[in-house]
Amino acid sequence: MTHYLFIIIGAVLVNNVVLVKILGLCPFMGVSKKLDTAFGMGAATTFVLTVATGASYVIDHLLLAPFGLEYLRTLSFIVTIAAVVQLTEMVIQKTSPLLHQVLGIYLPLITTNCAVLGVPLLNVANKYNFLESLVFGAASAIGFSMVLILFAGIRERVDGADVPVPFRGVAISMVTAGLMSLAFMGFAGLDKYQ
Amino acid sequence: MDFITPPYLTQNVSVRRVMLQVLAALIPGIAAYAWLLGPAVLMQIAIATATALLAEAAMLKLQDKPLGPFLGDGSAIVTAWLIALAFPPLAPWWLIVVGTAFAIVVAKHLYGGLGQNPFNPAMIAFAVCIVSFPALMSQWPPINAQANFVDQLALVFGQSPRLDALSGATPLDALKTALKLGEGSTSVATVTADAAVFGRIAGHGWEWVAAGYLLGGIWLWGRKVIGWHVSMSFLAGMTLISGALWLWNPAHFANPLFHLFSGGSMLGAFFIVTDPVSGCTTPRGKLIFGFSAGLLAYLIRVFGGYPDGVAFAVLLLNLCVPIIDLYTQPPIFGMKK
Amino acid sequence: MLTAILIMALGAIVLGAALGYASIKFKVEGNPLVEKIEAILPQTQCGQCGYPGCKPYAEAIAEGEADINKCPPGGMEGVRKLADLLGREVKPLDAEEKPKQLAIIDEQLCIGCTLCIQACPVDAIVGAAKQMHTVVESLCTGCELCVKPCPVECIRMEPIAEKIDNWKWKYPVFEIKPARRAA
Amino acid sequence: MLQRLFKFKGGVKPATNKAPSVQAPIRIAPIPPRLVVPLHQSIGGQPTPLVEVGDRVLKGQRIGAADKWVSAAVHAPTSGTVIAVEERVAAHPSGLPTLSVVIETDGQDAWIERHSFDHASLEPERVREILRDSGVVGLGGAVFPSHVKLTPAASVPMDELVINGAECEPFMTCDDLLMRERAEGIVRGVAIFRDLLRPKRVLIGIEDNKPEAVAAMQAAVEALGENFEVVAVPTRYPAGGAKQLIRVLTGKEVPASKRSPEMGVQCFNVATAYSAWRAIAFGEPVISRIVTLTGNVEQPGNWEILLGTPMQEVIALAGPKADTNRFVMGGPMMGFDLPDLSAPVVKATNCIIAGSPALFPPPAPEMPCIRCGACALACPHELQPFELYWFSRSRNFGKAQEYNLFDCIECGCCSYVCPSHIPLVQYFRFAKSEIWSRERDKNMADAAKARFEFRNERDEREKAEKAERLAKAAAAKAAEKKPAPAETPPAPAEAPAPQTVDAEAAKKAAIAAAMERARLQREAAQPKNTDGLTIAQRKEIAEIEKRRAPLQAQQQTTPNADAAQTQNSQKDQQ
Repeated sequence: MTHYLFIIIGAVLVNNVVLVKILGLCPFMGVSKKLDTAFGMGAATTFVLTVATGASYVIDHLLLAPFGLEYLRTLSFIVTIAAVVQLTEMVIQKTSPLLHQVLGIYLPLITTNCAVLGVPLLNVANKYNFLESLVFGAASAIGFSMVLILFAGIRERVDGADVPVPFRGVAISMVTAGLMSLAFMGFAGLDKYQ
Repeated sequence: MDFITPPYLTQNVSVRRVMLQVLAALIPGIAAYAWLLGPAVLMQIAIATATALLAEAAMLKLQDKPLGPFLGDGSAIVTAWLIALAFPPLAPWWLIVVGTAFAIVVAKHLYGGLGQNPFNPAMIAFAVCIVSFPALMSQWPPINAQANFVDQLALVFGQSPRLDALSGATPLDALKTALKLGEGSTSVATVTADAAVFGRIAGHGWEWVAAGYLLGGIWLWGRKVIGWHVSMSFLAGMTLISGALWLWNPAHFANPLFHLFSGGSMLGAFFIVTDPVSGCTTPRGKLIFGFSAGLLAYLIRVFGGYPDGVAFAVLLLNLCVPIIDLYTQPPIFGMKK
Repeated sequence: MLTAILIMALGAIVLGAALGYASIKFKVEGNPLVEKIEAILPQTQCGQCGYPGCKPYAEAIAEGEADINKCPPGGMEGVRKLADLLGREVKPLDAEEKPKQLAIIDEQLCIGCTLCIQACPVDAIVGAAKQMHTVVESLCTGCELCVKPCPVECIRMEPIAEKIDNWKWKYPVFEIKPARRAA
Repeated sequence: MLQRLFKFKGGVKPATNKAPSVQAPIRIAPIPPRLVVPLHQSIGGQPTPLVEVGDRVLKGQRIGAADKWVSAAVHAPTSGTVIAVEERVAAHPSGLPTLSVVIETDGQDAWIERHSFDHASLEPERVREILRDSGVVGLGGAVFPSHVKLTPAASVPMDELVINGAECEPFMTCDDLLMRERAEGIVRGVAIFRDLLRPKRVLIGIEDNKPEAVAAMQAAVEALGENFEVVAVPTRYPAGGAKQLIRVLTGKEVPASKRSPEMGVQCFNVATAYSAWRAIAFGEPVISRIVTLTGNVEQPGNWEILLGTPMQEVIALAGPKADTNRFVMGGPMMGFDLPDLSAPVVKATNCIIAGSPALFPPPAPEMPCIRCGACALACPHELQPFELYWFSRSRNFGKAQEYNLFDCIECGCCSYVCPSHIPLVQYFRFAKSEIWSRERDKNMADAAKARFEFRNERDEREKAEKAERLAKAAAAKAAEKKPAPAETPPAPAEAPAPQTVDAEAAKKAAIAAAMERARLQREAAQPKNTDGLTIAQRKEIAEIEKRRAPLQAQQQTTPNADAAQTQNSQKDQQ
């Protein structure tokens, strides 16, 4: 049990995909202007990432490994993820047009969200089993959503600040992201304590 | 006729007065610090203050803002003093200059200056420096050796070999290292038995500095400059988790009193988490903010990789402030259940 | 090599089939976006955007054909709202921003030709042939469409005067920060 | 009887400065040579003028009739001659003009015939009508028509009637003096309100810094044998806000989204009760009010002043000192600078304060907000003013509304305590009026859209009908033409002439008929488009028609110069 706990703490806080691993910056900067969109994007990514880790584990172990085709891993993962994203997009468009509108171009962007490819590859590198992979994928996604939402909250507030003109917009957001990353360094070592 | 918008009457209060009271409340702690650990801290305060005012003036100039009211409001000086108190007193002069300048320029003025920074500037300075210069930020003067002022000045400004003179660590760090090296064979009791280092409660000398901060904090609270919510919940959070672990395994975890009076606990509780700009503003939000900060500070200082956790805990909670505030809005008049 | 090709082909077929099924099952009709865009537009129907009315412009925006900064009556405020809704970048307005206006017919000059009545998209001009026409102030949207058709140039646009009913409290301007940098 | 008091959160305690103006009794101001009576003196519709230039008016004569239910009549404050009905500068922070009746007084002060009523024998509806036509409005400063507030909610029983004599604004003492000197009239007025609303209890709340007023009211209540409770409430601004006083006396909190009768409580100012009694018992409409003149003046005090008296004459009564640099209407917390001293005293004028740099020092420069939360602690409506400020300042009005901007009563407590000296109330007023303006624009846009769509539909329909008509005409023509050759062969020589005449006549008739039909259609269609219009808009159109009538007549008598063009335009119109 503690093993899984450490995987979760590690993925959510200590090795946060965005702030420590610096993966998935594109939606992190793009969809964090408003809290509502951040919630939607977080939910969509969590779903996609969890499904993608599961699907890629299955593909890796049942399809690629038995035939010694590990060299096709990146390619097949990308294809799988793209399909999962497409499916998610269609479902969201049907069930929640508003969310679809809000997520707009960012939903297909999940396809190229490096976090979504990165996490399954990390799973393979860490030699996680199926359950561990799922936990790691979900925890990474929760970590992503969490910082996305916190970031959106701060951005909404900074939006009203008298930021010097050259730093308005993306520039100050980058600074904020950097300072967030600095704060997250405080977690360093927490997953190593035995 | 001057243009006045109603109300025509106002209370005689100002930002400047608030900041000056905060500075006054820091004095007992600083006095104890300088008395017990040498006067170098005064030097550091001077360096930090000068840097802060210069950086503030430069940033105001760049943005065409008037210098007078903003330099006079005292907020930059408060930041500077907190940085000086959080840094090791014998850190080289340039370290504190870098930290203070970063705090004022990046953490404060890039966000529009006074009142608009989402992060606590002093804690940003601390975090930046401890991440960038971990060795320098962990060298504290040996507690017993009362170095004279000239020696300390030489350390702050000179090139004298640092490591020989400064092998010390804070009691907090010393305990952590001892426990780690002991691999379970040592217990808290045996490590802290050395009263020369660990004093009666939480480190010889350090406990008096912390008591000074406590005194200043209570005075601030009495003057209604700070509320009780954040400070008390911060201390409560720290007490609760340290108490629980201490009761569970007293050999491995120090008692709550040790944690409350060591490191940046007291400074943090009364002068850092109470920063209104980067903190929560709703009553419930303040409780959550303080409690979580206390909890996190303990977790990071005991389980994490840094000697103290207050700075990171405060920064992490700063991140959460907009969300906490959003979900803890108090009910308004006529909308209560 | 062959297995690799086969397996990839198999994957492609399975995923393709799933996507194909989903595209039929979750098909979405219409575009709810148009209504939202139209709600932001000022409904002056002035055609200054190059489209024959607010709705066609809204449709064009939703389709991605038109830019969001083509609506002068909506002003920068409108551009900002559209940018917010659509997640696009705010652009400066593609025209000069004017205060809200009102058409006024000079009753001495009007010859009663009814051309302006036909031009008015919101029936805000009353009058009949050979009789002098007048603008119903509270219905006029200030679209300027009636100005050009008038053969005797008796219609002029005037900014709406400030009255106690529409008077607004001003932004407090006596901040110590200089206002000129406000973007 | 011991009354349990409740508390409201927040509030401030500024120095009251009431002592100077309570030394002298209420004095009657002289009749000025000219009165400027604005028609719009209450919340609601603007009354329509009933007099024209040159009319002689008597004291108490109605000069403006209530426009609709939420509106109140306006009366001539004294006898004289109407010399103008025009736009005059109003007692409003904007300094903009409003439609006013200017009366040259004749000094006779001759009353119009007055009728007293016995409200107990009248239908409640009739009593409310009398109050409306007597111009009785809330004299605490909000000037909401009182008769509207005197209708109990259908479903909620009326528990308490709260009478507001708190007068929490510093400097102001007009209600204090009124209660000291005319307590009996107030109590009788309260009795009228009581009879209309039938509450279980009547509570008269007076701040405890006015012991004389409390004693006087208590004595009056006892003398008249009423069972009203006179309660001294703790002095804390804004205890005199209607919602705060209701809270203190009954424990009920009326949110911004509800009206107080829905919670079984209603609140009136003491001066309103007094004026209602004068209206019912003596037939005297509201033509004067008590105004506190105080601040930087030689002779502070309270005066009964005719409505419409220009401010400069009012101020002269008190004698402003030399260093006076401003005149504030209302109290120092919620009042505003009078933009122009020719503005008249109106029903909302409860106090005029002469200000000097010593009395109201210019504010310290505005510093950024440090989110200290002092404003949130002071806010009697428990809002988060610093958040409202943050969003109002950056013009993020949607967010400001999410933080309940419209629950703000603009009491000024937040600005009073702000260590950064931010004019918070000003920001909130700015945000509120921007939001209102946007709402107006939005409503206009919606109306414009509806009218545009209607017009398009009509155009389509007319086009379709025209096409149909043309098709029919063509078919008819074809039908006509076909049999014609069959019949005419015997007389090919003479036939063509009459036939062409016939055809031409038929064509003309067809065109005339079509035009007639089109006209009918137009007439049928046009009124529909005026259906959705407000009364005001219809009135506007009617006025335009009226203005056009003489011109039209003129046009009809003079021979039309350009018949061809008219014809063309008429065709175009179809």
